[in-house]
Amino acid sequence: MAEHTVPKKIYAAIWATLLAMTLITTLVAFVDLGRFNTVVALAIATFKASLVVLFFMGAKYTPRLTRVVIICGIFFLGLLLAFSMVDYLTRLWPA
Amino acid sequence: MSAAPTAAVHPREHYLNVDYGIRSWLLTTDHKRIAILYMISVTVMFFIGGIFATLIRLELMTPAGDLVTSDTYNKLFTMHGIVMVFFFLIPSVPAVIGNFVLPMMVGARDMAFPKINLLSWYLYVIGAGITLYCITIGGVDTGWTFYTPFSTTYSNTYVFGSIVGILFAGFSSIFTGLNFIATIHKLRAPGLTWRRMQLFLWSNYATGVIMILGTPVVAIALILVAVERVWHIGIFNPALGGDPVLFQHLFWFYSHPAVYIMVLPAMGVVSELVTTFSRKRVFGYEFVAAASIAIAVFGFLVWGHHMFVAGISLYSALLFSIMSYLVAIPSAVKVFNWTATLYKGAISYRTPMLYAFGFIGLFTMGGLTGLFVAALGVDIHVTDTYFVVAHFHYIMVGGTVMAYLGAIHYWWPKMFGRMYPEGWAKLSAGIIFIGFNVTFFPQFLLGYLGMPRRYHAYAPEFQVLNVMSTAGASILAVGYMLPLIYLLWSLRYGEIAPANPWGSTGLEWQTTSPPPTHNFEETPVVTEEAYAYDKHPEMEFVA
Amino acid sequence: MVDHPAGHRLVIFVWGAAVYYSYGAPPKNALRVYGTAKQWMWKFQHPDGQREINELHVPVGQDVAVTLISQDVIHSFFVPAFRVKMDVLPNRYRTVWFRPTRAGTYHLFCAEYCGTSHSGMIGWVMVMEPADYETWLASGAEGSLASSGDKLFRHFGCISCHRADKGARGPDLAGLYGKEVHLQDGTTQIADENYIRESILAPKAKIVAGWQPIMPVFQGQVNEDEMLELIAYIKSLQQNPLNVNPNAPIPDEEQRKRNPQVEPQVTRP
Amino acid sequence: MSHSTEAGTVPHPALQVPYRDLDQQRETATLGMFVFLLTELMMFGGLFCAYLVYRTLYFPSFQEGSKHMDLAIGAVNTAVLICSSLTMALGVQAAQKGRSKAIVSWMAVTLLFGCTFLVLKGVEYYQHWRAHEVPGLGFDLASSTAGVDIARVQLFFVLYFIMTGLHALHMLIGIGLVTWITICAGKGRYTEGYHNPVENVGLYWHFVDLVWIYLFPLLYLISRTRT
Repeated sequence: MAEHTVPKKIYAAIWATLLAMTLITTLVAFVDLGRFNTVVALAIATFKASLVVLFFMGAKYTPRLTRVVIICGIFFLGLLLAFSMVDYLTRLWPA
Repeated sequence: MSAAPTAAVHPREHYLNVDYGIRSWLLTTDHKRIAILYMISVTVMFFIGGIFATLIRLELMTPAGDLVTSDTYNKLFTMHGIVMVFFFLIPSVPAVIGNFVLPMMVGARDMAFPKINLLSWYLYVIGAGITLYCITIGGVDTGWTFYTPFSTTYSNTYVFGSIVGILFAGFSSIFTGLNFIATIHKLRAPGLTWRRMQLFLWSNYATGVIMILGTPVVAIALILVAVERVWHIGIFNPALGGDPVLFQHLFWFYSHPAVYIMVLPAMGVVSELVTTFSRKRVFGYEFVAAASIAIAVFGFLVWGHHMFVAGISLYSALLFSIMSYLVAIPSAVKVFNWTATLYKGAISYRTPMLYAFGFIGLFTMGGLTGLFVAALGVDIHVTDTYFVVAHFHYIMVGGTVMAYLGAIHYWWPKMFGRMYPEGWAKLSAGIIFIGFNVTFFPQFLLGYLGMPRRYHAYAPEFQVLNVMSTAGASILAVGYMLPLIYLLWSLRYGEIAPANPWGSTGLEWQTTSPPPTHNFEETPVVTEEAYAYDKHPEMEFVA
Repeated sequence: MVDHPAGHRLVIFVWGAAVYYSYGAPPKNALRVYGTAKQWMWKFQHPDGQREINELHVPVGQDVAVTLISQDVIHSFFVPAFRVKMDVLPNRYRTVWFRPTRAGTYHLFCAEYCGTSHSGMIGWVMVMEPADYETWLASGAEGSLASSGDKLFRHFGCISCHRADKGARGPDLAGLYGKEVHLQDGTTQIADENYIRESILAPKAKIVAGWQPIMPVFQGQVNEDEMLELIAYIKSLQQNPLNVNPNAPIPDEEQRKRNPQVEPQVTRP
Repeated sequence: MSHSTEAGTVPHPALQVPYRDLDQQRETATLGMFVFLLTELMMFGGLFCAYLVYRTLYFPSFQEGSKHMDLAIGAVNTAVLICSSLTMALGVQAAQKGRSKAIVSWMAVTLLFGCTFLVLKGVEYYQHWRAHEVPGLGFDLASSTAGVDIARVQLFFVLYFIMTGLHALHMLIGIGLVTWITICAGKGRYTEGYHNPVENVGLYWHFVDLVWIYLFPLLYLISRTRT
């Protein structure tokens, strides 16, 4: 079959990393980094998410087209967030 | 359904007479039958929306609100908006023409997901049913835009029901888009590379992308409004610190790309009509194809131009305004290329071509007035007035509806194997063109003079232009009734159509009319670019 | 560059942006008028007390800045003759300004759909010669905005905490309007109408550095007209600092809780 | 609400009408699934946009709201979902090898994890209800820390219940789908050649886990250090 079957070891490794990451992000939340808390939490979440997408959802092995679909999703979601925030962040700027 | 044409030209079996009975229609997975089901339901909704429009125009003949109460009037324009936008303009060209023609243009036997295609029609019918039920038992008066806090707290009409109906139509639209993208990507005939695809496929591909990316955001926005109505607690409630402008951001993030869902397929139709009826290759194929994709992408950058006076910050208004000028460029590219295609073409003035001319003229006026409202300074004055109403009616009625009628006439022989009566068709096209302009051009003037939108009673000095607009509306109504009559008439008495009456190089014309259930006897192989009329002098008019 | 189609668009964009830029910044010395929009009428209050419904008297040739808020849904202040339009929001003040150049009466429309009598929510802007405007001003005044604001300031018990002497439990409000306020989380903010309104309705959200978050919440107890009067009073404290007897009674938290919250009474199907 | 091409009653190989061969059908089904997940991403995206806007405007109140979250259940739930993703991935792998028995057992474990997640979620909601933290059902919190306004904390809870509620709804749909393919696998419907319904349900499940991976830090972990 055309599919690429991933060895079980990799799945187990990904699983372990994800659990470890969950533990880390929970512990880091108790360390006061000021504004950076959010950045760190989101960075860890994005790393975990990319692990799930690449390995568990198999985006790493699917044809290029599905990767374009994923990137499109991220781009347009980012667009919605960014352009809405442009409005809210610049409301208090003096005219 | 229609009696099988018994003339000698069609002895064999095709998708209409292969099976009879209600079950063969209601449980079909044949994209052509689903397209016909969509055509019937979309036409019904068009005339329901038209009734509301007629009542609105009748009310506006006099400055005082004397035909209906203001509550009824508010429901009329709301339901006119909801029915026309969600139940006619968005599904019309993609779901009717696209469903029928797209698989044939791609050279496939059917859509990628036939069962989901039928599910899409059922979702549309359920959505339409729920919305019509809400209309009959009381209607909804929030405007088709559902702005909060009026829609969440102060309106006491059937907002929840209408939202559920629209959500169903939204899912139907998502599944249509899903089918388009999967079909165009995966089911192209051998030899049909992206550069050889007809432009109708490019524009419907871009439409599918917008449907997929935009519809879910308005779905969640309307769900949030419904939640706030039911539990009286929600994220748009100013008392909790909620911001009504946030709803407008989420709503317009979809609703501006939605206007491109409405106009892009119509542009695809016009590309087909212009090339077929001027017997020429399209001018600048790559640019017109890329313009479709550019419209889909840029369409998501500009939604703030609906909110220039709504309370967004100065700097985001500047950003949305400059972006709105960017998004106008691909549309201009398309219009320039159409006119360049016409140049030195062997133009024949058949009805579909008349509608294509109508589209190019009126869509251009709509597009240029779009540049007016994109300018921040002008928009302060003209937004929420009849200038904006005229602007979007020029694009939606002058553009999409004209192209839809052109497409219906153009592919009518392919769908039913019958020709429409040319004389009547030209007459109704003329009536529609005149009626449209008499209806909506005065509204530009009204808007500039300062008549606000959605007004039940207006200042007396606006009456003359309003009476003109109502007169135009009655002409337009007559213009829209004619095709309904003579097209139904043509189903039984129309002249039998040959396989390729227009001598078009389109792949969908290379099979019989009406086509067999699996479209092509054997899967076609594409060997040359689209619209290669210079290579086919032997293909000329038959009809 | 300019003859290129994109160049034309750039020119139109810049021209439009310039107009929008000045639209967004009312001049400092403009004549201030306060207004509340509520379902289906406009209510205007002039600083020295005149109250008008669906009518707005302004002098010709002078900048007029109208600060507006809505008591229910979104409305929109639209005067076609002045080419000006601005949505009126329920959760914050927005100021629109214009300079009428010719005397006369001009249409005032509501341009954002707001319910049953959206088309009835109309009025007139009366632009008068300066002389007529002065006589009109003198006729209608019952008591300046600030004076009725003063009465409210005592009625709601603000005076018990916000006092000039050192025993006060709230920051001194004299000279607050327009000043930069240093908040507890280190940020600074200019005390404009929106800041004062938020500090009354949601006081604990922004606490001035060095003060305790003990101010009771007034959300639902101060309506928009009273809010405008309170703000006018606080602005009037620039000139005369607070004169008050220090032993006024201090209403505590429970007394605040007893009076019922005002909720919008709306029937639903 | 199944949206992948389910195995029709067409005799094996389950080749659908428009396709030349099973490979083309499988690729198209996977593409269709990813595009559908794109719509789910944009729907949750609308909620994340509202969350991002209000969190920026009212950060202290959101911080206060986040303190009322039960971190233990949240972390355990995250771990439960990650384990369910692992078992789902192994189930899909078993389907690729055509081993029906293995599919059924892995999917059963996945169902177990899924139900555990929902039970824990229910417990959490019950705790919030007892603590009067559910907006609309007797919401009554008090706080005297500077910068925290109770109405805006209520707004945080409204967003919390809408986001986790919509996620839980998608979990329910996921559990329904997994049950359905477990039954079909039990009947030996899936072979090495034809198993894309299993893959598609797997993709859907991983997506729902993905959403929770972002919900957990955003709702539960807003810097818990400030006293």
